[in-house]
Amino acid sequence: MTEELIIAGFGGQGVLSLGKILAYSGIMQNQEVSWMPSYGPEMRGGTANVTVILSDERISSPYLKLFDTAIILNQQSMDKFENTVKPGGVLLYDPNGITIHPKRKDITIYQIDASNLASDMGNKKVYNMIIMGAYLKVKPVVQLENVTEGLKKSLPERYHKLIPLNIDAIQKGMDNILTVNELAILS
Amino acid sequence: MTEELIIAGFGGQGVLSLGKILAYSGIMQNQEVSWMPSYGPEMRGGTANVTVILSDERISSPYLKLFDTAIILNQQSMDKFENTVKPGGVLLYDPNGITIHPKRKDITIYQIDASNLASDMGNKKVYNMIIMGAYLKVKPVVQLENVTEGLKKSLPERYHKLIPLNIDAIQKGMDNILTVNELAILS
Amino acid sequence: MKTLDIIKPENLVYKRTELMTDNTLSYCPGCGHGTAHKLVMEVIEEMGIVEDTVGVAPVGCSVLAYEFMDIDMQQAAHGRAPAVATAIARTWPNKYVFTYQGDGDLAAIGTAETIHACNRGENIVIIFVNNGIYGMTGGQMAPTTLPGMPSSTSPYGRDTCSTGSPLKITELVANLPGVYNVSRHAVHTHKHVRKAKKAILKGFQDTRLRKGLTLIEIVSNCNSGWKMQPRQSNEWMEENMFPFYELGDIKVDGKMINKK
Amino acid sequence: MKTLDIIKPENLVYKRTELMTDNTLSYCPGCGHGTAHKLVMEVIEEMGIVEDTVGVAPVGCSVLAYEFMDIDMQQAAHGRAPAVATAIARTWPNKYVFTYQGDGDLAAIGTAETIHACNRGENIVIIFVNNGIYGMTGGQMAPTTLPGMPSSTSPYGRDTCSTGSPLKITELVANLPGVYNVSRHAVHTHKHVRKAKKAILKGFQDTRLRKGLTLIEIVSNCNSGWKMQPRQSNEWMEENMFPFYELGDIKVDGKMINKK
Amino acid sequence: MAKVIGAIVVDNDKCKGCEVCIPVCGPDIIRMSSEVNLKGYHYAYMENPDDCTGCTNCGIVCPDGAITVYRMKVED
Amino acid sequence: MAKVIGAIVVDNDKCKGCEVCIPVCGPDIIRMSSEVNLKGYHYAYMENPDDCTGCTNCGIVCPDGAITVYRMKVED
Amino acid sequence: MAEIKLMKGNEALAEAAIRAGVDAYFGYPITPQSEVIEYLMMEQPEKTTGMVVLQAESEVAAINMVYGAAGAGKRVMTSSSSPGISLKQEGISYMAGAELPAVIVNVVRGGPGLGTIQPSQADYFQSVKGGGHGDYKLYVLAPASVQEMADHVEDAFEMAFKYRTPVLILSDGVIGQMMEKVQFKEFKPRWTDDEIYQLHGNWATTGKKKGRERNIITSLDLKSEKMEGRVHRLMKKYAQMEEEDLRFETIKCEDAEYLIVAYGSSARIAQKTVDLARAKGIKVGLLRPITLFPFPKKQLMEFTKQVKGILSVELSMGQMVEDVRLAVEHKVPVEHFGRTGGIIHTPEEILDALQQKLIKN
Amino acid sequence: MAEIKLMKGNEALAEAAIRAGVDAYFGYPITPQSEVIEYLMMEQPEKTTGMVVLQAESEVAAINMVYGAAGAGKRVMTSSSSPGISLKQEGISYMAGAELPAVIVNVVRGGPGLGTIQPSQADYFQSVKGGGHGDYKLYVLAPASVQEMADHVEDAFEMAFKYRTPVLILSDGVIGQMMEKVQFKEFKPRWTDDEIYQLHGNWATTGKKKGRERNIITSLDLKSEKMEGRVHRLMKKYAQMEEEDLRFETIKCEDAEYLIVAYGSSARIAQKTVDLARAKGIKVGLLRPITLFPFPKKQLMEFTKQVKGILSVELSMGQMVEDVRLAVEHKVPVEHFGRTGGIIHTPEEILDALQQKLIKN
Ligand SMILES: Cc1ncc(C[n+]2csc(CCOP(=O)(O)OP(=O)(O)O)c2C)c(N)n1
Ligand SMILES: Cc1ncc(C[n+]2csc(CCOP(=O)(O)OP(=O)(O)O)c2C)c(N)n1
Ligand code: SF4
Ligand code: SF4
Ligand code: SF4
Ligand code: SF4
Ligand code: SF4
Ligand code: SF4
Ligand SMILES: [Mg+2]
Ligand SMILES: [Mg+2]
Repeated sequence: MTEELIIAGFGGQGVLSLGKILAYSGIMQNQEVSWMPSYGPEMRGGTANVTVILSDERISSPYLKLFDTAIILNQQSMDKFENTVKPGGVLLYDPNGITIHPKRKDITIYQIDASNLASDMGNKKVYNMIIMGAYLKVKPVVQLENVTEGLKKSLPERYHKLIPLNIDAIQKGMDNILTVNELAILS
Repeated sequence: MTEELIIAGFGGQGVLSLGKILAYSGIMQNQEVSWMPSYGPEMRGGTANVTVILSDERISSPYLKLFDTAIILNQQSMDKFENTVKPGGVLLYDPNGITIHPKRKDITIYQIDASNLASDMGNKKVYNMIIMGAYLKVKPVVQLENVTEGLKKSLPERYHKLIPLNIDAIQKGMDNILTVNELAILS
Repeated sequence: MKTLDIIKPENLVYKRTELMTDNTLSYCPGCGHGTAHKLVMEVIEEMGIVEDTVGVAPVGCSVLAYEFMDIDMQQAAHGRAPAVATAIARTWPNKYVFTYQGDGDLAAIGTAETIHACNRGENIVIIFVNNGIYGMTGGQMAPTTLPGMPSSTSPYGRDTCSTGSPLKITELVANLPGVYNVSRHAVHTHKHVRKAKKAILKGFQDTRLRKGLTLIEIVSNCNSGWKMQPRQSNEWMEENMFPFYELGDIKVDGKMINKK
Repeated sequence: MKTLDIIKPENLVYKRTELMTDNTLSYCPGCGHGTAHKLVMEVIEEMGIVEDTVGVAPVGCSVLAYEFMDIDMQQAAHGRAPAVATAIARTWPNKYVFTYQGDGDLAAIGTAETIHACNRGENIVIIFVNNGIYGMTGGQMAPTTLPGMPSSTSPYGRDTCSTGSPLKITELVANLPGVYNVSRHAVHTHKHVRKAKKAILKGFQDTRLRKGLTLIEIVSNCNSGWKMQPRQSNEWMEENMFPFYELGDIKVDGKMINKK
Repeated sequence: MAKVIGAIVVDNDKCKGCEVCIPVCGPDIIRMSSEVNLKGYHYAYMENPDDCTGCTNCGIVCPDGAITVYRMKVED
Repeated sequence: MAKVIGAIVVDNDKCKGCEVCIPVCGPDIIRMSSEVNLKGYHYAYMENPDDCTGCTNCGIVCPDGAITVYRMKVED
Repeated sequence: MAEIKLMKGNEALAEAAIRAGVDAYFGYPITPQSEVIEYLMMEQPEKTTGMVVLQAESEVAAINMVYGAAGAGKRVMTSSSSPGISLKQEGISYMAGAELPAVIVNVVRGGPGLGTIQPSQADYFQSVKGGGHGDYKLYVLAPASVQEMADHVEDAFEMAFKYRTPVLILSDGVIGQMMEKVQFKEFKPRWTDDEIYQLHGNWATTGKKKGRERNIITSLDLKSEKMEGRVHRLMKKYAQMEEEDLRFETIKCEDAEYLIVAYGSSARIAQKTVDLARAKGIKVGLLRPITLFPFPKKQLMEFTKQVKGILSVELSMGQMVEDVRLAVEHKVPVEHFGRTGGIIHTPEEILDALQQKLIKN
Repeated sequence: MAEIKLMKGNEALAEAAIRAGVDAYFGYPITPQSEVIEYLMMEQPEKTTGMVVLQAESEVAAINMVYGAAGAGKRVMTSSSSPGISLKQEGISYMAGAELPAVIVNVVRGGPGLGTIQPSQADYFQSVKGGGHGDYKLYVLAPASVQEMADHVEDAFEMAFKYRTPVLILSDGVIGQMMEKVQFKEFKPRWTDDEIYQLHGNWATTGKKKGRERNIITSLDLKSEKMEGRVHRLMKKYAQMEEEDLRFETIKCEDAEYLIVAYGSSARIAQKTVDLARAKGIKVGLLRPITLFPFPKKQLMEFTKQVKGILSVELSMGQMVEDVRLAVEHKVPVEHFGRTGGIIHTPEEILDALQQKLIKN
């Protein structure tokens, strides 16, 4: 199994840490992982993205142009990454702030209204965990217990008490994902 | 005609300017010339030397290991340069302060007691012109009128009034050179 | 009266100077760099000297100043803006030359260039934006970082025993005879902005008179580096930066201002 | 009494310290570098700290100091001795570390390293030999060259309009809180030598107490660069250098000395 | 007696929602929108337009030059 | 009364003839040789050895460390 | 077995430095490597191992601090990125001349000039030919994974002290910024003072102990004869490095008809190209130099008996390709492919280039 | 005809700068090139042509002053020697990146490190491969006489402005310190302000005139696509230089069976070797690259049809020899001979080496 994933959005949306938790979860189930962020000053109030690879084999290139899955959290990222999903792949996005919705027919497209779900939960910080849940629903690349372990590894000790909340958020994401465009034949 | 010459002594003895005046004199008679000094901090209170080449042809290497003539003005320079005179060549030296006199038999050796002659003339600055005179006596590579021209070129205007004194010193040098070891056959 | 009735060209009393380009500033929300940019451009516009002005941008958050200031500009290597400006001012003696530098740029790597341009009394204006941190590279400690202040290279607060006290390079260079005007300002309120602008104006006017070097420090915020919201950062700045970096004139017309 | 009767080991009252090697000094006749070398070595000998002392030589006439001082030494890149010393002192906190630098080295190319080592208050001693010129390279102008003073790059005398005023870097760094002792001396007469030695001794003693940085400026001659005979140069120094570079304590035990 | 009234125009897309303009406004006129602009920022707007004096404070301090200020005299 | 008398030894080959030792000698004892040493310098010597007090001034200021100073007390 | 961590290359390098018993780090922030000093400041090794971590006022100061600590017998390192490394060239040349052991890390970004902060390998020439002045070389390690970012620290210090020479770890923005699994070796204590006196007391400036000559650290020899001797001594070391400490890796080379030569991040990407090519039936192998100096010259020459052509793949306009050409003495065609300015080539692009430049021709 | 003068290479360069209408010189003293700034300070061109001459606080400041003046459309130059040039590498890389025309002179001394002040050619790699970071090259002129020290100044500025690129004059202690005859060209006035507006108003920061866009001098492109474009633009220039502005000289090559390749002072010395060899009946010719980049690659390849072997003679442990090898594609044996550390090889030594390495083998 190899999953090549890009997560892209605003700096403050927890894009990088979502990727990191995923990668740690992969490690927990003995996979090879790589996590390659975009970096630099364009991150300042701008966009951030990270390429995550989970694989059962040694990972060669950590840097990719095409992805199995794209998680897209703002319009700029939609503009940039819609076309990088491999035919037959998955695009998951938060419709909030998206003005031009994805149009591709050769991929499966899902929505997760994570912004509002996070508001509902009364904690903006779980935003990225809701996304994680939606993602795992359609791409169960890591098991939930490994995510818990991954969270433990990537969060400082003093935040461990928040892990149940995060798991709730993941559940919320799993429960609320919406299929926009089911790929019929191609995959 | 090509003359390859080294002049070596203490920093204060006018070694470099003697070389420069010779080179300028060469230019006055349409020769090719080069003047290559030793340089750097070892000059500080130490020795100075300059390689001068006068030639009717384009000069290739300005830097030499062997010379037609060596003019040697202190013991350190004697130690360093006695053996760089080509067989059949000329070594001219000021015996003042020389403790180990040159021993070579395959070259012609001259002395010029320029230190004392300069004292006699009451002007230490003409020291190097006395040397020049002695040198030109045995190696008339440049004509005296070209030396006068050379002096004009190399001295700032305000010192031009001193040219006659310098010519006198050259004469003094010509008149007082002593042959130490005349080369019999070799040359 | 309806708002729409007021919004007419003849009632216009403030808008962004035309010497600021239309490009979106690359700065974080509320960052003083933007305000400081505007001030310099307003002075140049008001003096009508755009045709004879050359700016020098540093390496720091304001590295892209040339994208925002609609004037001829050079982007200098990190810390070397005063050397770059020196050369422009000397080879074009009738131009107005200024540098725009951060505190890492001016007071760390550029210390020698700063001190010697000041000492030679180059006929330039230095705009020195001191936010007590390396903003651009992610909030590392600068020579100007306050004691105990956390940064990404002093995560437990600046330890002056090991890293020394914050360097008041502005006071340091004020002592040099070549330096003509030195003052320290802020740009987070309209009152501060107005004072700062006056000082900048005087600096450029003194350039015209070939009086020598004017250095204007602007104590500013770095929300990202300080990890604060903009308004909070401005309050923190007033409470913590201003007591250490006292605002006001330090040297005027070549004379040190005596403070009690 | 005959001279020969006096010259007996038991009557010996002064000889070159054993910490000076037997190598012939590379300095010009009468150059103060030699005397300054002796002083530092005498202090180290008297304190008995040679096993724990590391010196840092500059680029300048004293680049070869390690040939003359019989102690462990490093030769630093031009101007960087304070950085080199910083690292030695930090990684060997119980050693005595000093730099020996000229004015071109310390006050021109090394300005940033000087200021920041001072500002951090590194636990080192800086011996700063100010002869107002670049001796080593043939007498070029230094930041410390006096107004009107000729040099090979200011052959008609230093023009302060174009090159600025002589930089009193010693006074400049004295203001930094990290700096513990600062004083200015000379070594051309026995009286001056004795005072200078006392200051150097105190510097090394304060290193032992981990008090921070001591900077000792020695105003000295450069016969070659000034194109004077040694005695003449010392007179010229008294007449011209001393009025500008005032001798005496500037900061002692962390406190600025008030001069009227 | 003559009275001065003012108004501001915020360039919503330039505004970065930093709120630096709020504390300098004497009459406390400015608030942040609940919507976000293209860049994801809540932008400033006149909550109490009638009290604006056109003093320009807000414009002067806006780092992003997002505010234009108008002012006119009206008879009371 | 006890009197102090002194003497200096100059290392002729180390001396560079700078004359810096001359002005610091109160009794004006030092002069320069007419000969030069190996390096071409006139070197210092005691011209009036009897007046030397062994004060060490000359040794202290000699940049080249060429002077060694001796001193002893003698009864007057 | 040691715990598996997920870390950035820069962080792994910093952690490895603490564990390798490094005595001091001096550096100045610059993207994309500021995590090195940030990690160290966060970990505060000063309180555990006693390692000194200091943010210098500039790269010039930092490299000269490295000079000082190295000259005093300590394990010392610095890191920077391209423009900062250029500023360090004088200091690096001094260290090579003075024969000082130390580790310098360059996490390369795109140049020339301020360029871009994105990854690049365009500092190859500077690294292996000598960006500073004079006749010298650095031992150059090129990590291609986060694990190697960690492992190379100890390797680098071993070489630095074996040869008394500065060692360069030539990384890039990809390797520095990416996170991967990494496992660390056991903690290695810092040398005690006594160990340093014993190990390095014959050359380092640790204070002149009774019974030994003074130690001098210098790169100066005013006498040319001595200076030439110094340079010859350096050259002998470099020859020994070629003999004893060359490192490289071959991947799927056994039956290769075409060879890709690539190091660092390019090697990672090219590895995927190898798979893509083989999927298409083109037998491609990868030779990854782990040391850039010494360079696997003989090994490349060996391959000329086997392969039809060689493609040098680098994130530059063609630098290592010269060394490849010099190595194979024109026995097989050697071509270059690379992107520059911070653009990272894709495995597909590389395959296209290989086909166009070596096969279709 | 112009007057014949006797001058040092350094002085001739300085005088030529005044006469070439150079606007500014910024430098810092270092042996063996301090005569450049000393001559300028003595001549006071500020009072005649208006040329600015300033002693900077360091080489780093000097190169950045050059950046500033060049970016403002002025003819500007600096000079230094090896350690100082290493310090300038960041600035040089910036200038290449920002496409600034200026002239940098390196009067090379022996390295690495502080080394020696005696002549050397061991900065070849630094000069032609890029001592700074990133993908760039300099146009490099190598004068071999005092006359060329003078002539190359104007040539260098011509190239600098033709290509908007920094140009390096790579000299050495021999050429800088020796005196020879020299004749100068006519004075060329400095550009007036109006001329600069006309010639360079489309890119230089001369103040934004009405009706034009602002001019920006920068080497930064945060967007990698733009940065790659910038580098490609540079590479196009370098290709054009190879086409249009390659310079070299051949001496006694018509019937040569062996070829010496040497530049600068080595070429002078090797010229004598040619004579010595021919006196012994060995037909040796000399190819002297005048530009080191671009390098006479094609010409060398041509010679492989004629000669039996090539000896690269340089005052280094072997640097240019790599370019010679790359050029001749291993068609004839290529050997290196050189001294280092400030030692200058003699014509006789070179002949010995030629015989041993190329003939006897
Ligand atoms: C030679 C060099 N060293 C380091 C850097 C990395 N760098 C870029 S900006 C910066 C610090 C900027 O801080 P400051 O000058 O305070 O400006 P601010 O961003 O805070 O406005 C550094 C260290 C660089 N680009 N070049
Ligand atoms: C990087 C570098 N720049 C310049 C030089 C040349 N240089 C050697 S010594 C020196 C000046 C020394 O002057 P100072 O520090 O005053 O010492 P002094 O010789 O006067 O004692 C210079 C510029 C150098 N060696 N290295
Ligand atoms: S990082 Fe700091 S200085 Fe830079 S733009 Fe953001 S707030 Fe301003
Ligand atoms: S040049 Fe000057 S500083 Fe150097 S040794 Fe001579 S007198 Fe002393
Ligand atoms: S112009 Fe003055 S009153 Fe009106 S909104 Fe702005 S700050 Fe408030
Ligand atoms: S100051 Fe400007 S950018 Fe900030 S909230 Fe107000 S209008 Fe928006
Ligand atoms: S010891 Fe004193 S009295 Fe004797 S010679 Fe020296 S200075 Fe003169
Ligand atoms: S001070 Fe020393 S070197 Fe100078 S003359 Fe006296 S003894 Fe000789
Ligand atoms: Mg800052
Ligand atoms: Mg000096």
